[in-house]
Amino acid sequence: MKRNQVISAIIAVVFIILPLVVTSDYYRHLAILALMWVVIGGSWNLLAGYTGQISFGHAIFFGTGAYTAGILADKLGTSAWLGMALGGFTAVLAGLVIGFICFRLRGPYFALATIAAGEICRLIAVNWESLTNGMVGVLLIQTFRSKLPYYYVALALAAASLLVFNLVMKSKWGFYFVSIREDQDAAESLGINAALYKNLSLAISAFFTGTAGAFYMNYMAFIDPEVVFSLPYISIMAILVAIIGGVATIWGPAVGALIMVGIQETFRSAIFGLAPKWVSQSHALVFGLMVIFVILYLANGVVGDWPKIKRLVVRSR
Amino acid sequence: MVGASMAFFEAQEIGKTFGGLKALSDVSFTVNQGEIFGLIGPNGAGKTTIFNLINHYYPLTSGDILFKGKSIKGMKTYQICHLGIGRTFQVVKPLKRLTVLENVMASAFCRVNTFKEARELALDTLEFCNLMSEKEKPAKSLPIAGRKRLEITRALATQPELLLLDETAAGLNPAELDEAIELILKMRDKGVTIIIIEHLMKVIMTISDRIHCINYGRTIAEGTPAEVANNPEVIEAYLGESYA
Amino acid sequence: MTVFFQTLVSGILIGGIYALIGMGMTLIMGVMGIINLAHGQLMMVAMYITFVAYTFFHLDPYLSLFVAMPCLFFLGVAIQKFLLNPLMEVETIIPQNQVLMTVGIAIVLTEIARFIFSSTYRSVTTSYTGKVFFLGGISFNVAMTVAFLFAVTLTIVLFWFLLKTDLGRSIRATAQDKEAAILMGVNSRRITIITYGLGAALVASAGSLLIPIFYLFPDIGRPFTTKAFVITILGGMGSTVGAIFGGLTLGIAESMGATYIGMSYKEMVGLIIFLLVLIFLPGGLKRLTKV
Amino acid sequence: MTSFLQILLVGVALATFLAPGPATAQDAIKVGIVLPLTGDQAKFGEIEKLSFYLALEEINAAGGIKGKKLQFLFADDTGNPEVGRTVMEKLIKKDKVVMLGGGYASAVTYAMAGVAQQNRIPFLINTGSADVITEKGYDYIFRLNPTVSDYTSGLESFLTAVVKPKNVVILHESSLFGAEGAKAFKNTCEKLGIKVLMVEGYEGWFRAFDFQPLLMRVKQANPDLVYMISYLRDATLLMQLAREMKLTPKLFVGGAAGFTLPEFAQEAGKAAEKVISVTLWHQSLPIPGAREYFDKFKATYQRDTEYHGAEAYAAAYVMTDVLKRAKSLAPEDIKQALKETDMQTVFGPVKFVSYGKMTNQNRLNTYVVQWQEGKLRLIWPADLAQAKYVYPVDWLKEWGFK
Repeated sequence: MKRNQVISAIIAVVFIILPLVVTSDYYRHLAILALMWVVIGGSWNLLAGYTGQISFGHAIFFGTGAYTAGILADKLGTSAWLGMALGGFTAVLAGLVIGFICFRLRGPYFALATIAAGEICRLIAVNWESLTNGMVGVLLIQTFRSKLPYYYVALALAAASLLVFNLVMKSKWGFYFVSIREDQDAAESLGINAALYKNLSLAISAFFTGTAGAFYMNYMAFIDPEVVFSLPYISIMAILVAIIGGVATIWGPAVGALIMVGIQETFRSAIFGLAPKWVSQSHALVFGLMVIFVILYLANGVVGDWPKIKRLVVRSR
Repeated sequence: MVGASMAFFEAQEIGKTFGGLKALSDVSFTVNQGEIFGLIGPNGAGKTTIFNLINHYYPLTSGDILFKGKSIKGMKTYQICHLGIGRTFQVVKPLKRLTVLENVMASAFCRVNTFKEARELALDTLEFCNLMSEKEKPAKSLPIAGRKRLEITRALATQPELLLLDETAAGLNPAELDEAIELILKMRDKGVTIIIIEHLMKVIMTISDRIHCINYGRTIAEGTPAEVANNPEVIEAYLGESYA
Repeated sequence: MTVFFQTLVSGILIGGIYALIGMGMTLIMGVMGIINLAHGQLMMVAMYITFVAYTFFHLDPYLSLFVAMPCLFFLGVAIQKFLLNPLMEVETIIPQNQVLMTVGIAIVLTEIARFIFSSTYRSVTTSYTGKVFFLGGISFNVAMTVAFLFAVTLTIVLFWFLLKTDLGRSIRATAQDKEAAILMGVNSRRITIITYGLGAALVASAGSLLIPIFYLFPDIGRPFTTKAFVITILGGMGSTVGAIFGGLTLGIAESMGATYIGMSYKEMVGLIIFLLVLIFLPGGLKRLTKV
Repeated sequence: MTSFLQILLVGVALATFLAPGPATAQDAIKVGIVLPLTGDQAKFGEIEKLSFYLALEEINAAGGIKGKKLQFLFADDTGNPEVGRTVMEKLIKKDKVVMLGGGYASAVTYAMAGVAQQNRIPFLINTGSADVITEKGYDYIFRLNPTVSDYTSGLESFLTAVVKPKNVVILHESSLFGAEGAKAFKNTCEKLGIKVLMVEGYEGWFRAFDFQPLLMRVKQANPDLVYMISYLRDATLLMQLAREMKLTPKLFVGGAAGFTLPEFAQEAGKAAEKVISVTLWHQSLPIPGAREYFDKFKATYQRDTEYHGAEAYAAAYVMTDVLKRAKSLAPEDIKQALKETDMQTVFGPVKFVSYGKMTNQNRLNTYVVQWQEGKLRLIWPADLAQAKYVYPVDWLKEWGFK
């Protein structure tokens, strides 16, 4: 216990100092994105990894949060930061609706329903023009020109999410979530209100994803339905972040977020400009190849498969 | 509330229909507090269906179920567990990737709220069920006897007043069987009322106070083990099977 | 009334092609119990094959059918053999990793297409592109009518294959009840491989048929993947007859939605029907027809 | 074998790393131009990029700017706002461009304008036309082309004087450009007393293939005028199907964009004949240099150009003029110079004014063109017309049915 706390504290200090050492806006930008994905990956992990409800629709919550912040700022002229405080709650509302519909279904059917729900949300955002501006999206001007404030907000959010996930998983709720994942029927016969706890898990997951979405609105200052309700680049990315890091581990998604954003940007920038330009055009291809690679060889993620990786490395020496 | 005249547990003419097919019709029985009540019948007679109806795994088609004088009809599975009716599954459903201790803790949370209390309750229950040595193992690594025992331990950790045991002895070797019987009697002595479904006549005849026998979804006999064993209908229902 | 019938005809014609897409998907879903989220992308690959065959070898799209279908069959076989089947042995917390794998495949196929052909819109303009003929005041798009007829023919051939050949029967058995089929000695691994190939070939045919009507670009696969699983759930997983009904239902619903609600709501109509069926009619239309 | 491969890889990597950038990188003035070079709208991007090039060569041949060469860094927004913002960011942060140009699709341009404003780098838009782009009060955003609601100003008099339609159906692609254009034209019609029977939007890309039910509804509505705001593919498909379905209103009018591209006539064939479109420019207009630009473009690239190209070509000259006048290459100075712009270009006079909610917006007249014998001819206003308009039109004859 003590040792873990020390390690957590060291990591926290490193991340607090990091942007003061790294002054390049580009690297700070990557760090901000990575921290945002720590939150989203962890949220997905709570619902899917721990509670066993595989969602292909986390873009719903991300988009709802982002649009909450965006619409408040665009239509009512409030600060988008107010939206960030509220984004999580609207995402929870969306989550309860989704839960009401999709939790009637189990396993692959639940997954399918979340895909459909995600697509419906995207289409609503496209078509409800008076509210969302449709395909035009919401455009704001950032509050800060420096990346630093955004970095620390993202860091705080990531830290808060990890803390909450950790606390939840050590509590009765955590036990219940995992029990539902392992066997919903057994869980119910052991006195677990599966419907309630699935919705609780969904609500926490949606809250953090929505807050991350609202943060994205603040930070990127532009959203449109294709970006924030994207199946591949939000919903699937959330899954990948969690899987590559390690499903059903607290630190897995966090590690996964750093890896995914790192690799993606490495290729997007054509290995920092060293490689020819076509490498940068193929970054989406690399994204896809990574999905395949990870599922084939690292199905339990870097954290989950760490013993396996260590063994391989040691043996090869 | 619980009057003396009130039965501890009562099934009143319960019935279940699956897509037009009657799986169970008009089965009634009462169970007294502190007894071991056996439920027997050939394969497919509807025994597990009764359990599934009691803990509302399926909704009742007809009839009513009373626990301590109150109807539990329409209650959710988890509510029934909180009321004090625990159950095990014939096809065991361990929480595979959790350790034995964690399995039991998950159910202990039914009665307590903190991690510490749940752990204590779980350890006590494991001790009671003689499963302490296995507590750190993942549930999926247990052999069948261990899994069956875990199933009981888990149900017991929800501190039921009534426990439904579904074929907890099936697939066990003689030594394990004796341990299982010992555990069941120990639970009864602790004050848990038990309804048990069992295929092994040796087990059910020795431990049950009373036995209820069904076939094709209908009651065919009820009484003490000796009465039921000598009932011609019961013998007929079983003969075909045991000699097949 | 004319508008209604026009809408109906448009819906039925496109529904026939949707059925083709859905049948491939339903076989895959039935046999493997997974959602193939690369289905539309396989179609996209077939469309590019057809496009290349037309542009460089002046092969009529309807003839390219016989090039695209075998190509996609082998692509499907390779995918199943080297990417999906190995996952059966991997134990993970997330049971849906085969589904995720198909997502990965979908992205890779799309991006390879983008790499080779760029995002530029391509089209195959044949002599019959944009032609219509009239029948009782209703206009029939020539290319779509031909595609519909091809779809019907292919469906008949597929049914013959599934009902009359041993291999077909094994596939059907596996699609309907996997465990029973394995017990009866069906080699499920071989069946999954062939089924995925067959599913890919079926959706390839849809691609070749659609190319005179659609513009082609790498991202065209995604909406069709969505349509494919909507059709499959509508019809009932594993049911080929269901897929036909599902395809027609979706085609008509979309068409009606476009006319009577608004063209931009077309997609949503399909998805909402999908959710309703998923929730209120689990098992799909199959349940109603008992086929 | 392995070692050979390794050497090769290292060699390639080194070569890319050490390869000198463009020779003039040091002393050139860098301007970023963002256009759709791939994707749905690539055809428009292409015609604009070629025109930018044409202008660039002339400008540098004439001595560049204050002794330095002008350099355009082209970036591809792929028709996607998110990509557009990313490449803008890269041009500003990494390439350190002094100003930005381009901006094709309204939705993309709008999103990109945010980046320019945020980073306070002047952005001269030459095509993105939705009103909202210059309504936000962004002081670093300037627009050379008229707004979409002004697109039909030239058409109005043609309608009132010649066609006198009683009613109209408006079909539009439903992105920002089409939606705003449709709204504006609807208002125009109501102002002119033309009854609007139907306004129908369709999604701008692949979902738009099935126009038959839509056109059947139009046919039943039987309007005098069908007004369409479309990009290239949808414009082509709509007209082809209208021909096939023998949909014959008094007039088909396109709202610029797809309807003036040479590819429209090539792909739609007979179905394009006698279609009228709004345009922002035509080579036969009495604007100094317009005809020369058109001819030079044709001579250089062996193809026709139209208003999009003229916008780009003019934008290149406005930038040159601004950069020459600016006190320094600091963004504020360039912004100031842009504000003071008052010049003549092949696209018409350029002067950025603020009116109503608009800021830094150039105002220009618009015109009406008609496809006649496969050529785009200027038909309105009558005093500038290059050819007489053909109206009324016997569509069945034009379409080869008679």
